[in-house]
Amino acid sequence: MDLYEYQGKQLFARFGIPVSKGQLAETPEEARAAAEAIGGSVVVKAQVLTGGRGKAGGIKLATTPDEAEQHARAILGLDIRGHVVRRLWIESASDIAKEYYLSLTFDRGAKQPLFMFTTQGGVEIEEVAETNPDALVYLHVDPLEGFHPWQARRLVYGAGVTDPSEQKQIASIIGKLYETFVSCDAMLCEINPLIVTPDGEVRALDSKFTVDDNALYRHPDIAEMRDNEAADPLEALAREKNVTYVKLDGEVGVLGNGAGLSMSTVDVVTFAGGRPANFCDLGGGGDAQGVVDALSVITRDPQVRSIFFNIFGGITRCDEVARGILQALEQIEITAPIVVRLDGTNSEEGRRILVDAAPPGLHVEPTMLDAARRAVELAA
Amino acid sequence: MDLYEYQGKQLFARFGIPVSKGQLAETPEEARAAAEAIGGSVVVKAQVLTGGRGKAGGIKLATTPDEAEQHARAILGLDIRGHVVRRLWIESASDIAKEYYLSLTFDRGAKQPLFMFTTQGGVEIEEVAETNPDALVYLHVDPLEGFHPWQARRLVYGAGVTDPSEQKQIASIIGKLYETFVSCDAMLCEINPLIVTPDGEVRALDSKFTVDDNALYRHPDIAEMRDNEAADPLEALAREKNVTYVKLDGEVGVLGNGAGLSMSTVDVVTFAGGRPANFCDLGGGGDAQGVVDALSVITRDPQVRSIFFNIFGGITRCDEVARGILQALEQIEITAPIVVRLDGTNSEEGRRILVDAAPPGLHVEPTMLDAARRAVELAA
Amino acid sequence: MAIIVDNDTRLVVQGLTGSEGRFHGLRNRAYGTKVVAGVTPGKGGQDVEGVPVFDTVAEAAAREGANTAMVFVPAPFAADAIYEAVDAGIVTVICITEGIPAHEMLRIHTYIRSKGVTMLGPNCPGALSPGKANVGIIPAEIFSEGSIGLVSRSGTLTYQIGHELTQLGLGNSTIVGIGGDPVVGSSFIDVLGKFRDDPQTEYVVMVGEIGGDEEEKAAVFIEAELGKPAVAYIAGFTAPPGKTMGHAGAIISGSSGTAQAKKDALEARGIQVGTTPTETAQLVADLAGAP
Amino acid sequence: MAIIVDNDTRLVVQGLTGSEGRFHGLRNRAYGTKVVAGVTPGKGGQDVEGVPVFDTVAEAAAREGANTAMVFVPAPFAADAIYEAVDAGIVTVICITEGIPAHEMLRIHTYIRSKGVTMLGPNCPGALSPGKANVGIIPAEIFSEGSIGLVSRSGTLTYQIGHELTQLGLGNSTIVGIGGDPVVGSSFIDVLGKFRDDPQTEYVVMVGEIGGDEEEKAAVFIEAELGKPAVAYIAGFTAPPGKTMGHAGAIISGSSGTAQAKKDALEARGIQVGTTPTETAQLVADLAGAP
Repeated sequence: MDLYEYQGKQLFARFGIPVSKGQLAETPEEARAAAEAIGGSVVVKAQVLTGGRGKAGGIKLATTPDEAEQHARAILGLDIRGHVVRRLWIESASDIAKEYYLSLTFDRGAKQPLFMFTTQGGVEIEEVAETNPDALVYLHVDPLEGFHPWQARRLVYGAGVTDPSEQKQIASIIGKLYETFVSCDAMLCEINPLIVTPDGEVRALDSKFTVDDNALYRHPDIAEMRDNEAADPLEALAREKNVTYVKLDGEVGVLGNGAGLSMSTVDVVTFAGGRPANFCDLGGGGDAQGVVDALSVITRDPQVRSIFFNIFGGITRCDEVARGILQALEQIEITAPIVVRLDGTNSEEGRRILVDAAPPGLHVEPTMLDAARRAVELAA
Repeated sequence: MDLYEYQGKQLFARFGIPVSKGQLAETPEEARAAAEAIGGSVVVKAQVLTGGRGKAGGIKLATTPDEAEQHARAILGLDIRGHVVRRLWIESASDIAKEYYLSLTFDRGAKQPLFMFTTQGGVEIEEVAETNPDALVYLHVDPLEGFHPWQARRLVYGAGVTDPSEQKQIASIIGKLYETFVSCDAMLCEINPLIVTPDGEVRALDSKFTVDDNALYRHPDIAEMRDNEAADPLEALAREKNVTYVKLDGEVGVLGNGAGLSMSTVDVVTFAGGRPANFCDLGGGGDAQGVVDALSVITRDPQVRSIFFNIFGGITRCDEVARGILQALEQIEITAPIVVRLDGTNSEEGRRILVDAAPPGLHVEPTMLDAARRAVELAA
Repeated sequence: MAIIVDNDTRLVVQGLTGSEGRFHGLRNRAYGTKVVAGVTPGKGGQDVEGVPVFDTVAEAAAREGANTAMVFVPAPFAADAIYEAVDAGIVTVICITEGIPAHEMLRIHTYIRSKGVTMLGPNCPGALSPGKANVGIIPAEIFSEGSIGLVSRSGTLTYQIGHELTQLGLGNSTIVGIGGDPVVGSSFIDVLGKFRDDPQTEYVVMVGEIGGDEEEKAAVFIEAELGKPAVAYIAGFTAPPGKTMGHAGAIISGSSGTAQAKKDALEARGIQVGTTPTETAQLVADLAGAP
Repeated sequence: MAIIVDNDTRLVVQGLTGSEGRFHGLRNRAYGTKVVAGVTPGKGGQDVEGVPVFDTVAEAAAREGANTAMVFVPAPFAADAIYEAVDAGIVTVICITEGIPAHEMLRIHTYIRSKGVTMLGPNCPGALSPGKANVGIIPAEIFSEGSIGLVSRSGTLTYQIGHELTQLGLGNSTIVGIGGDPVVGSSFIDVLGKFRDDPQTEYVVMVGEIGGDEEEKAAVFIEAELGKPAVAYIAGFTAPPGKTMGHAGAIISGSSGTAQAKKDALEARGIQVGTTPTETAQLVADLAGAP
């Protein structure tokens, strides 16, 4: 789960990482009020779960509350890389002497948290890694041993920070970032830029923060930060119904059981010349109600012109899936034709149930490839 | 540093281990007031840093505030194994259905914290270990890996606790005890008895709590719990002057440099037929002022009849020690004769300084053994 | 031979008294796996159709000689169950439970390595050595005994490919699901190393998917050290970046972890990659010279 | 030969710019020890009489090939300094600092073992291999080169016994102070094992004191595995129970850790225990057939 800049900063602040004073605003009026409350110059920042806000005009300096309101009016509703701006973070403007970069990521390959730090901040880190790799200091942390202060020193001195007060402040922020990362079950905590003000104060000016979905159960406060309105409406509906669903761009609705098989099914539709409308995983134990729920999400997508059911029964029983399909056809209006392929546990019975009922527009195919081709044909 | 029962219980309570309601009292009147405030029957418990309070009459049940006051009057001033009672803990009386034992100790040999748990509580654990060893469950915790809930289960089920509510409460207390132990840098946390009330509530009825002196710098709140008045007055004085001093029973004041050499010096005095009055370690780098401070503590002991200075100079410079002795003789009235043995760094100069000054009652001897014999003779 | 589970496996099921643990534990026993014990705290002394239940894994190990644990306890308690198994001397842990926080798994991964423990999962279907033992939820009836080692991050996709192999007359030495989470106990390389040392295994099929770089690392290992013919399949060519595709670990982060990158890495090392499960099975059949 | 420190020692002094670190670091260099670097965070780029100072141990290791670290930083920062040295690849850590909390040392002890690092201290005088290297605060001038290995929990007591040996015409292979804290990096057995494997060492003297049971364990090792004649000394026969005698580790807890128990354990294994430092040195001289 990705967090907005302001949410990440709230978590930073909770662990003692210095951030600028700010307030959330959802209307131009709220932006004005926030600017008044904060006082002085403020920055009006679009809150979207994507990068490139600055270039898209989503970040503006305002010297007066009036100006803040005007900027807010302009930024709210902006479409930034497919994300519509609905929230603004109004923040006390900072004087910037230097821009550094600090992040802590979950390194799947090394199976350890990985710190990255450079004094070349304010730009995309990939750019620094390419053009000036020596300026980027990497450091892994042993997850059992945990963080030690020397690791902060290695990053700070390794990156060539020479000012003693900066060294001290950054070392402290590094320790707190580790605490934030572990305590919040984060997959990514990025501060870019980590600024130094002209009077030598170090502060996090931005945040990029991703939390492990599997750990949200133990962070109800973070789980509540999810902005359901920002998600694709179908994906939001799917989440509500506990259906694993990812919206894609095509016309063939896809439903498989198990993540791997479902991905493979989407691939096979593509290789057969079709365009999948979605990824949808019925899960390991899919019962009839699960089938109904999944179909109700898939068919809500107006682009869907055929539906491909690809089931390999293991724990999932194919007869149960067949019953679910028939039940769904009774409960939901489904106009798109459905192609079904059933194999594995109780597949014969499942096929028999479908063939016996023989609802209109339902096609049973013997193999995954045959079924994919048929579904693509039907969507054409 | 050993804590009183009530101090240990305060720390227990801080980490969520259930204890009875109670109040401290230093006078019979305070005991009455405490009993009134607590209400119902109370137990008046002598607070001393030794065991055997019960047998010595240091723990009494009082059903009324009057009775509490009477008991307090009787217990205050009691001498329990050489400890005079100056504080009382007035605690709500508990009905006891069962008495268990739970402790977490710092196992130097295994280099790991060690849990011990048994349902045979309320008696000395050494007794259980001897008479009923199978009833005692041991479990080490890897200090890097830390505590895991399964360890609590292993203790609880291993000891044969069968009541589900007890299992749950004790498992929770075990986890909290580990947290207490590590968070407080404890060397010992013992709950004996850990009681179960007739309505099935589990509570710590006593506490034995020792904290690592070397870690007190990071626990100022615990460091403040030290009762300087309870210590031997000479040891308290020594602590104040930063002198490493342990009071013993004899007549030969001993002063060495380094813990091992000082212990060896005490031993040699004994083997030479004398009785050492104290252990005193000048430390590794002893300067003249250190010598003055140490002598001022040692000579405060009226039993001291001779003083044995045993210095092997390494970092410690013998000339500096010699100057310290002369300085002390000027500043403090020292009537006991002093026997000095100097070897190692600058020992020749040190001896020369002493021989040149030749103050009355000061004897320089060539070896540790010679010096010990001389000091013993002089004390006779 | 076979790997990870076999006739020497003595299984303790952590969570045997739960509905899933019971269903699959008994199913594993029906297959012939030696299911010697269950563990459910507080239910020690009970039994599940004759399988004795203990309060702790230590007891199950001491009393029934359990050497392998299958973890079926809910995610919030699963990490503790894994530590318990390891500390009780269990040498193989197979965690079916999904949803263990990734940070927990970082610590567990580090810990089990230091103890020399083999772990599959979390979020894995388990391991099946046809004719010997089945530990987990793999439907054994699809597979037959043979010389092909199969290792996969996915359950149903594995069944699909196994099914196609069976239809081509090919059998398996062991089918291993390593799990679909970002951090799992065993990497592809760990399992490939075991297949290398297993005389029964003559060919290897690796079934990967988007996310991470384990397939890329495995490609290097296969070329340099496996010493047996191998074929691969990768799922997720059409997955969009930044979206979790069912498995917590199946996510393209930025530009890393794509199916194409994995395919390229494998092919660069001379390893054939099937585009569909059917084609993949056929590639194995061609190698193995099956009918 | 000799053990722990020798001509191959390349020493980095953590806390070289402090007064004690400077004094002893330079003293060690004057003795002939290769003192290649110092580390003081924030003072990188300076030097102490020609010894370059770095901000981190990693730099000292990379730039000057340091393989041994001497820790002179204050107790609250010493644990971190030890971890830093270990993680920078230092293989021998000698911690002079005293007062490190015992719980920190539990973790460090567990950690260094897993990394194969040799550690002396905390609260130790260091190690001296006469004629080769001196790392720590042992006054080298008292000792001469020879065949007697000396291991001790105490500094000055070691000097006393070393002094008596020298007066009897006997020299040392290495003098090792393991430290007086309850948990130290190396036990007597660890050091005795090194003496066993050291051809220069022909006889061993072990100087123990009250507290813990390392001397008892060492007695078993000496009898079973040392294979060289050994003599022991124990300090603290007259120490009262429950009192810390100067060293944090020198405390009789209940009835365990007494000098008498240690003496009995040693004598039961056939190891002679001297009653005074003088007698102990004489026992060695008798064994070694010195004049």
